[in-house]
Parts: sequence; structure tokens; C-alpha cells
Amino acid sequence: MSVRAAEEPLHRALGLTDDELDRIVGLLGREPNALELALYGVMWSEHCSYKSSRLHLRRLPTAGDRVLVGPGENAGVVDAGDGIAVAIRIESHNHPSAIEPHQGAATGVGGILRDIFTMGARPLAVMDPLFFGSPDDARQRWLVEGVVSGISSYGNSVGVPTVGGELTFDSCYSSNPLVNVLCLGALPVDRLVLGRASGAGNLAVLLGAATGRDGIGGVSILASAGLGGGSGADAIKRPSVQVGDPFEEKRLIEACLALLDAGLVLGIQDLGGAGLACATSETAARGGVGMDVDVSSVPRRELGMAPWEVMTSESQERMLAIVTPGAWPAVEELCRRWEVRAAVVGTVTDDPSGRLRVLDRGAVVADVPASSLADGAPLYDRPLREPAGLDARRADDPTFDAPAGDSEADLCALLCDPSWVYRQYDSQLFLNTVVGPGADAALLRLAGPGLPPSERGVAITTDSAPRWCAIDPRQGVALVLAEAVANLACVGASAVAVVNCLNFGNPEHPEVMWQLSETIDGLAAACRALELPVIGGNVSLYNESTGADIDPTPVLGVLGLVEKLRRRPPGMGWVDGDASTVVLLGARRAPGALGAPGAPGAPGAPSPAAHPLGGSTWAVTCRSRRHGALPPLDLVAHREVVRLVTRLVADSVGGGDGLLDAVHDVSGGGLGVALAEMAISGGVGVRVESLEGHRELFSELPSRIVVATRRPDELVGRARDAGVPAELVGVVGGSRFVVDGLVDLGMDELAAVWSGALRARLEPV
Amino acid sequence: MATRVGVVVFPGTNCEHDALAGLEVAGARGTLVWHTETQLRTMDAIVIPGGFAHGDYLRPGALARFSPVMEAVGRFAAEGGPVVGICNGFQVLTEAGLLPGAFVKNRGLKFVCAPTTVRVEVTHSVITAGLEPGTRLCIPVNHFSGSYVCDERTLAHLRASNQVILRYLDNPNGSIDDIAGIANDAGNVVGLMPHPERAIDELLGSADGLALLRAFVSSSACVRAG
Amino acid sequence: MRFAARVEVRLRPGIADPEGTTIERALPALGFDDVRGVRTGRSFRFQVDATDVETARRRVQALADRLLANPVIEDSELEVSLEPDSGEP
Amino acid sequence: MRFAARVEVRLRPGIADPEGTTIERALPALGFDDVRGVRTGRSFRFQVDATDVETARRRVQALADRLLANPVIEDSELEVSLEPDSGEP
Ligand SMILES: Nc1ncnc2c1ncn2[C@@H]1O[C@H](COP(=O)(O)OP(=O)(O)O)[C@@H](O)[C@H]1O
Ligand SMILES: [Mg+2]
Repeated sequence: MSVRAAEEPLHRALGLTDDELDRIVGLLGREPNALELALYGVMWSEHCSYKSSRLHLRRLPTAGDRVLVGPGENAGVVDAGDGIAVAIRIESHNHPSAIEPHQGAATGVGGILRDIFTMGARPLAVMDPLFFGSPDDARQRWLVEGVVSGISSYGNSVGVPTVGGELTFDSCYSSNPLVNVLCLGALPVDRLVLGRASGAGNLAVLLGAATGRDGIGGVSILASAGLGGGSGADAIKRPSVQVGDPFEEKRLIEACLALLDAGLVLGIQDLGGAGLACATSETAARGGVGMDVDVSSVPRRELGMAPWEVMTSESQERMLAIVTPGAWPAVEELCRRWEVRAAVVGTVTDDPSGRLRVLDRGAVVADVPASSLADGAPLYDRPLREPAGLDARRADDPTFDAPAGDSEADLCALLCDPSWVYRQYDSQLFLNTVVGPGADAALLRLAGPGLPPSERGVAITTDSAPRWCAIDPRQGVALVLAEAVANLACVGASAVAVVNCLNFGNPEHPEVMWQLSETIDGLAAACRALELPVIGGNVSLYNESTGADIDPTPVLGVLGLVEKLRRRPPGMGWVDGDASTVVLLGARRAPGALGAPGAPGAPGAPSPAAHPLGGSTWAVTCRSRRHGALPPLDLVAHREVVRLVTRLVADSVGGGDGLLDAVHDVSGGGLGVALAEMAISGGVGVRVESLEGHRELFSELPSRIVVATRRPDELVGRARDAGVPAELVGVVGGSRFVVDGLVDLGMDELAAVWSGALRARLEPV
Repeated sequence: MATRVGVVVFPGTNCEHDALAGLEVAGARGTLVWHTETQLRTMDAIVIPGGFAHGDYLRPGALARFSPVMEAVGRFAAEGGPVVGICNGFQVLTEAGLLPGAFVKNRGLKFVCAPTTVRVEVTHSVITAGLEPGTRLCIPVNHFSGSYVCDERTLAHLRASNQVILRYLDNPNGSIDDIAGIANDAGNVVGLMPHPERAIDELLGSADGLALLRAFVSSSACVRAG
Repeated sequence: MRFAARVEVRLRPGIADPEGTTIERALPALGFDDVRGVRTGRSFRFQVDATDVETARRRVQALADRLLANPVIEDSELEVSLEPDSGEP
Repeated sequence: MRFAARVEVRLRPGIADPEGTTIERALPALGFDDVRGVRTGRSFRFQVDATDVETARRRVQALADRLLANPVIEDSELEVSLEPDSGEP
């Protein structure tokens, strides 16, 4: 690195292109000094500026009746009713987790929490979609173990329950695991606060941990360029991994919420990527004001830090608050009470061009327009190209592969109980968790310290389908949104808003940009069809290993609301007793397909298949077949099924007469896995008749929800009225799991396979 | 007047609001007591709730035991006042020497958040008074260092003097002798790893914890009256 | 004078050390079948100001006994030495 | 021959050590205002069988690097010595 630095001009070493340097010179009307260049380097990085994705993100629909704050702030906020607003945000911490899984994941949790309480919301729940390579490899097990323990140790200690997530294994993540973290918080509507500075003469106050040389990473090139910093060559070797301190964060949460409750803060912003450089320039730019920051006032953890180190450090657990000079003594006092460090590090100025000036003991060492850092990065319209051979891949469909194989063994191979992961998470704190991890969606009471009383509930789910998105990102992401909305319906919640984390490969590869663009178009269209706004998100690019990009992995978090939460929803487990009947809601066969077993299918002319298997979990896991045509999705029909189920479940959750004994959507692993999970969860067997072979057992055709009821006639009537197809498929009871002609297993065996699957892979020996 | 229960809050404690909610359902009035407090005279009973006092750094409870409030808790207990430590609170009480034994990491070396079934063993403690011995309660645990250990003499003494008040039926952490909760000799100081305040409503999956909280509230009322 | 101190805290012999056992169990698969008897502990390093090494040692011992180790289950072992760049107060 | 090994794993200098910081902050209240710079670590003790001390040391180093420490944020320090009651193979 130092060799490169010697040969390379400084701006390139800092990650800026020659054109970007020219742009900076144009903005400033002069050459930037080294510190200024460092500020642009971090602020114009892909991570901070979204320069490759911003043009595309604009195509997402963001408006909605309930939306109080859309994308662009630290978190999206919706009005949940009863004077309560809900804030939500999702983020990735992929790259740090790849080299130090425990701390990488832990600091990911810390960062997402700050995004929530910076809005004035108390963080109430976390979810963690995770993606790794095959757990049969020891390094992957080390990653899984470390990431899960990192989330567990930080989340549990800071006192925010982790109520769900996802766990995906695929070789494309071998050198680049994905660690996404979603956080949901709630606030009294009138405590909503934004990250902006205002009022010349007001103070910029740094709260929380002392600043060290954490995560300076790429910028540490400055040290080797001979531009100061007491650390010299040491800094270059310094890893850009930070150690999280949940105890500091816990105090910081309490202190910040207390400051906001007391009305002592005008604006507040967390310090995340690019540290103080980002927090000061963004708050100033959003408020249209200037700011002076004196680095010598910043409490340090280490000796001899240079101004660029202080400005770009990514030390964790810090916040920047804007307060009036009159309020400062009260702020200090409150912070002392919570044992949180507070220091005035700057002042808001009325500089007409909104300049950020960095001072060192009074001497100006950098002077640039704040908005040029925060919003001035060039937006790239990078070239797009559809990956070669996609049509051929879609045509290479496994649906009519012969022979069918052993369906019983296949079903067992698809069963997996993720509780190995979520038992390590406190999922219950705050006494809100009505449905925790292990179900279709988490369902929480909308309550917390300081919130107005309410009977409402809030539901949340995260979903993804990278295999589908690799075949067809546009259709794939629509299927993901459809599944998420169905998941919410299963706990009686209506979807109200979407956040997304777009994990993609290298944007300099036109194929990756095409995937990104297609994903955004697919998400935008699906959101419009379902009338859902996107209220926030995060883009993580450069997820690749040795030149190979990961499968496109958009992860969606969807928020739902329940009007009255008085009783637990039926859940996925059915109950024994007087013959509960299993009913499949939604079209049993793909539209346009003939429906006869094995119908129109010679290999090579697979479509329309009644029970498509392209891209299915079965095809990938049991047959190593990654390609094929995605199942069709009719969002209008989907909406009807989802509405019906939401109504039925919401009715029983609200205290009404429950028509359903159990409910679960058909997703990964198809009907077979859905039925098996319902049986295992209820501890009661089932007899399912006349399925159309293994295809119907494993197809992941969307828009289907399985329910159990003791009043099938009434249910079928309700479905007919709603225009939703409904078919009786089996009868609950006994101690065997039977799908005629395909599977016949004792419940004990089935449950043992399910509960042992993950442990066996993660803890061999 | 309702029984007044002081709920001790250290920096890093996180179950204090849940404890308040549980006490309220059980009929008491809870008040948060910050760890720098040195007076507990206005309280009828004390709860040390769960969480991560001082981040659980060093060892769970190791730093918390030096907080000013702990001297007051010691005096309160010595005078016969009812004191219950839940989870992290139990760890604090052992570190402070108010209960015997210590905690090590769970067997399995992982944090465990899961429902457990415990059996009420004896009923002379402030949290089990009035319950039937043998009663089974479904109450969740939530801890990393929840494996109770003590030397053989201590264990023999705990058994002989009926101080083991709750035992796990499905020991989730490797605790010696399946111990989920113990009391001191007098029965007024109790520690338990399961979280009764997390089981106060069928909506949350179980209301079994209320039996313990109600017993605690009514025995605290008795102590005050007597 | 400033002294450098190191305190190592370990579970007392006889107290199970599942972490040590787990590491030991994983070793053969990693090609370390020549290692046994793994016991884990925690270490603390810090500086202590004292007039002489004896006082420093007593202070470190006190800190270990009162805070760093839980005597119910743990033992501690300490080392105290003059800081190289010490001398000034 | 059998050797006794001790490996101490610590966060690299400059990496934040919240546990050490928290302990240090608590010390003055306990009467230890003469202590500073607390850094925490993990220690491992075990026996290793090897033909000579050099080989033993190499094995211990390999174990520390591969399993006990993550060199991205941690350093390890090791001590290897002949077990007193060793000598026989
Ligand atoms: N990493 C994780 N953290 C917490 N919960 C998880 C994790 N992975 C899976 N779960 C939980 O396990 C359940 C099953 O997950 P999944 O199979 O992805 O559900 P679905 O197919 O309904 O989307 C969900 O409740 C999910 O929240
Ligand atoms: Mg889901």
C-alpha cells in the first residue's frame, strides 16, 4: 500500500478519480488541501454517496398516506395511529463481518440502532437476514458462529430484542457473507426529530464514546503520504474493524431519548460511516447552514491524532446533537446522569454558502461547502448489460426432469429449524413479542416506555430470494415482496411500508448494474401494484470474491400493522381434536396450465407448468439445478388471497371468533415444507390426498396460503365471496405425516429431522 | 395502599420496565431506583431486574455489586426486607455475597433465550410463599452465564435447609442440581434465573410468572404489616 | 514509580471449563492432535503507580482479590514489573 | 516430550477495549485511583507434545494464529516451557 502511495497521486489513493478531483477543484475554485481531499474521499465513497445507485433509486415510489419521513433521513417513519410513529431502517455490515464476524456483526447492530434513535424513536426490535457459504466448510461455520454471537452479544446487552431474520447458505457468499440488520423503533409522533442543524450560534455537541483511530481504513493512506498523524506506518496496517460497546450504546440511547423528551435538542445525527465528517456536513447541508468544528475539542482515546484522523474516524457509539447555548448546561447535566460523555465540538454559523470549516485549536485547516460533501458527489449512470445466456438459463428448467426421485428424502433434506440461531437472541424484552422468531412474521404489541397507550400491533418480516433474482431480478424481487406481504397476512397484519437493502456485486460490471436497475424497476412496479411506499434502504455494492459477483440479493423488510391486538394469532401449528381440515387458499396451479398430472410437458417445452420448479429450493438443494423459469406472479390475485387471510387472522387476533386453527404461507420448499412445518409446530400429523406428484409437493408457486379449520364449509364460502380459490387438501390428526404416494413419516422422525438439521451442519463432530 | 417495590436500575440494566409492568399486574406499585441511591427506607420490597449491569463487563454483577445502592440493599435484606434478583439481578446478589454460589457460562457456550419449565420446590421464600410444592410453571430464561455453580458443602447446605426454591425440568444451562432459583436461610432474599415478568400474559405465551410475582407482592405486604 | 501489572484469572481446578473442553475437542480436526488439557482464562494488563515494587504488588493483589477474580470459582496469578520508561512520578 | 504452553490473546494496540475502559472507569470508586491503562485479554493454557522446544513453539504459534486469535484485531503472545514431570515420550 505504501508503495502504491508513493507512486500514486493522493486523490487516487483516497479513492477519488481524476474527474472527481477536477470536480472538487471546480467546486472550491482552488486545489483542495490534503485534509479536504480526505473529507471528499470518504464522503464521495460509494458507501456514503450512493453515486452508482442514486439515479436508479429515484424510480422507487416513496409516497403514502402514512409516511411521515421517507428515504433520505436516517430512517423512514410512518404514522401508526394513536399518536405513535414507527421508524424503520435496514443496513448491511457485510465487509467488516467477512474479516471479523463477531465485531463486524455487533457493530452492524450498533449502527442500525443509532439510525433509529436518532429519529427520536426507541429501538424496539431487530431482525438479521444473514447469508453465508456452505456450512460444510469450517471457515463458513466460523463466520456463522461469529456473526450470530456478535448480534447476540450486542443486541441482548444493549437491550433490544431480535425478533426474526433469515438464514441462507449459498456458495456465492463464500468469501463475502452478507450481514444485514433491520431495526424498528417507535416514538410519540411529536418527538420526531430530524438530523439537521439550525440557528447560528447554536452548539454542535458530540455525545458518547471517545474518538480513536477506528475504521480509518483507506484514508490511512494519508499517514504514509507523509501528511501527519502520529501513527505512521502503524495506521496503514490498522484494520478497518471496530469493536462495539453495547454498554456505551445503551447509555447513549437513554441519554438521547431523555434529551429529546426534555426538548433540549434541535437536531441530532448518528456518527456512522465517515464519522464526524459525515455527521457535520450532513446536518449542516440539510439545515442549509454553515458549521465550524474544532477537532481539538473532540475527546480522544488515543494520543497524537491528526485532524484528518479525528474527522474520518469511525469510532462507534457517538452522536452529534445541535443544542442552543442556553440549553447546554441542562444537556451536560442529563448526560452526566446517564454517564455519557458530552463535549461541545463546534458551532452552527450563518455562513451564506453553508461552509463546513474544520479548525485545529482555532486555526482553520479545512474550509469547504458542506453540501458539496454531503450531496455534491457525481452521480454515475454506469453502463448496463444483461448478463449473457440468461435466456438459455431460464430455458434450462428442472420442472420436468426425470425421474422424480425419492420425495420423502427430498422433503427431509429441505427441513431446517433455524432456532440454533434465534435461541441466542433475546427476542422478548419489552414484553411486546406476541409472535417471535420462528414464525412467518414477528408480531409485536405497539408499546414501550414513553409511548401513548395503544391496542395496536406492529408486524415485521424480512425476505429475500437471491436464486430467483439471479435468474430474473425484476420478477425475483416482485416475488420477494409478494412473500413478505403474505408473511404479514399470516399474523393478521396489513403491509404499510417497505425498506430494502440492496446487496449487489461490483457496479463497475455492467451486468451488476443491470441487475440493480432491473431489481429497482421490479420493486417499484410491485410496490405500486400493492400500494406500498419504500421509506428507506441501503445499498451495498462490491460484494464479490475473486472477481465473481454474488447473486443479486435484495433484502426486503416489510412493516405491517394490526388494529387490535388482543389475542395470539393462530400460528402455523395446527391442533388435534375434532378433525381440523387443511385448506389451500389461492390458485393451486399456475394460471394457464392444464393441471393434469405432468401435463403439457415434454422437456424443452416446459411452460406453462402447473407446478413450476425453476429456481426452487428443491431444485437447488436436492438436484443442484440452479436454473429455470421463475413461477408466474399475478399481483392482483395475490392481493386478494392476502386480503382474505389478513381479514381472517386479524379478526381472531382482535378477539373475534377464530375461523382458523393454523395458517402458514407456502414459500421455500413449497407445499411439502409448509405442511411439514405446520405439523411439526402443532405436534400433530396429517393426511394429504391426491397431490399432483412431487412437482406439486415442492413447487414454490406464489400466492398460496395453507390454513387449518374446523369449519371448512364456512371458510370455503368466505373464500368464494372474496374471489379466492380454496381447496380441501387434507385432514389433520394422528402421529404420521402422510402425503399419499409421496411421503409417509412418523411425526417423531419428521420433527427430529427438522430440529437436528442445522445443528448437525454447524456443529459437526 | 399498594405495596411499594423498588426496582433497582444500574447503567446497563434493561428489564426494569418489564419488571414494573409485572409488579403492576401483580398488584404492587413499582418505583425505579437509580444505582446511586443509598436510601431504600420508603420501600416495602426490592427487585433487582435483569439486563447487563455495567455491560456485564468483567463478570455479570462484578461491577454492579460496588454501586452505592448495593450497600442499602444489603442493609434492607439484613433487616428482613424482601429482595428478589431476577437473572442479572441473581448474578448481582451472588457477587454481592447476599446469596451463595456463582455463575459460569451456559453449558453449550451460547446465549439461551427460550421457554423453560420450572418446578416449585419449597414455599417458605418470599417468591414461592403460598404456592403448592411441585407446581410447574412455564417461564422463559434469557442468559449467557446462567449456569449456577457452588461447592459441595454449599450445595448440601442449600438442600438441607430447603433453600433450592425452583428447579428446571429441562435444565437449559447446566446448572448444578437443576437449580433455577434459591433463597437465603431466612427466605427473604431470592435469586432466580427465569424471568417471571416475561410470563404475565397469555398474549405473550404464558401467564405463569404471575404466580411468583403475586406471591412476592403479598409476602412483601405481610412483611410490612408484621 | 510506575509498574506494569498482568493478572491472569482462571477457573479453579475442579470447576468445569466448557470453553477449554470445546476447543480441545475441535483440535484434532484441525490437525492438532498433540495438544491436550486446554484451560481458558482472562487476562488484565494495566499500570499501577506505587512507591516501590512491594506496594505495587500488594495493590495488584488487592485489585485481583476484590474485583478481577470471583474467589468462589476463580484463582488469580499476577506479575508486576517496573515499566521500562518509568521513574518519573 | 511434553511442554506447557500459555497463550495470551489481546486486542491490538489502538483497538478499542470497552471492557478495559469500563473496568478502569469503575476503579476510582473502589479506591484504586492509582491504576490506569486497563486492557483485557483471554488466556489459554495447555500441554503440547513435541520432540523439542522449537517444534513445540511452532505448534503453539500455529494454534494461536489459526484458532485462538483473529489477527485482524488481536495479537497473541506465547510462552512454552518443558513440563516439570515431562521427559518421557
Ligand atoms: N438469522 C435469523 N435470526 C433470527 N430469526 C431467524 C433467522 N433466520 C431465520 N429466522 C426465523 O426463522 C423463521 C423461518 O425463517 P424463513 O424460513 O426465512 O421464513 P419464511 O420462509 O416464512 O420467510 C422466521 O421466523 C425467521 O424470522
Ligand atoms: Mg419470511
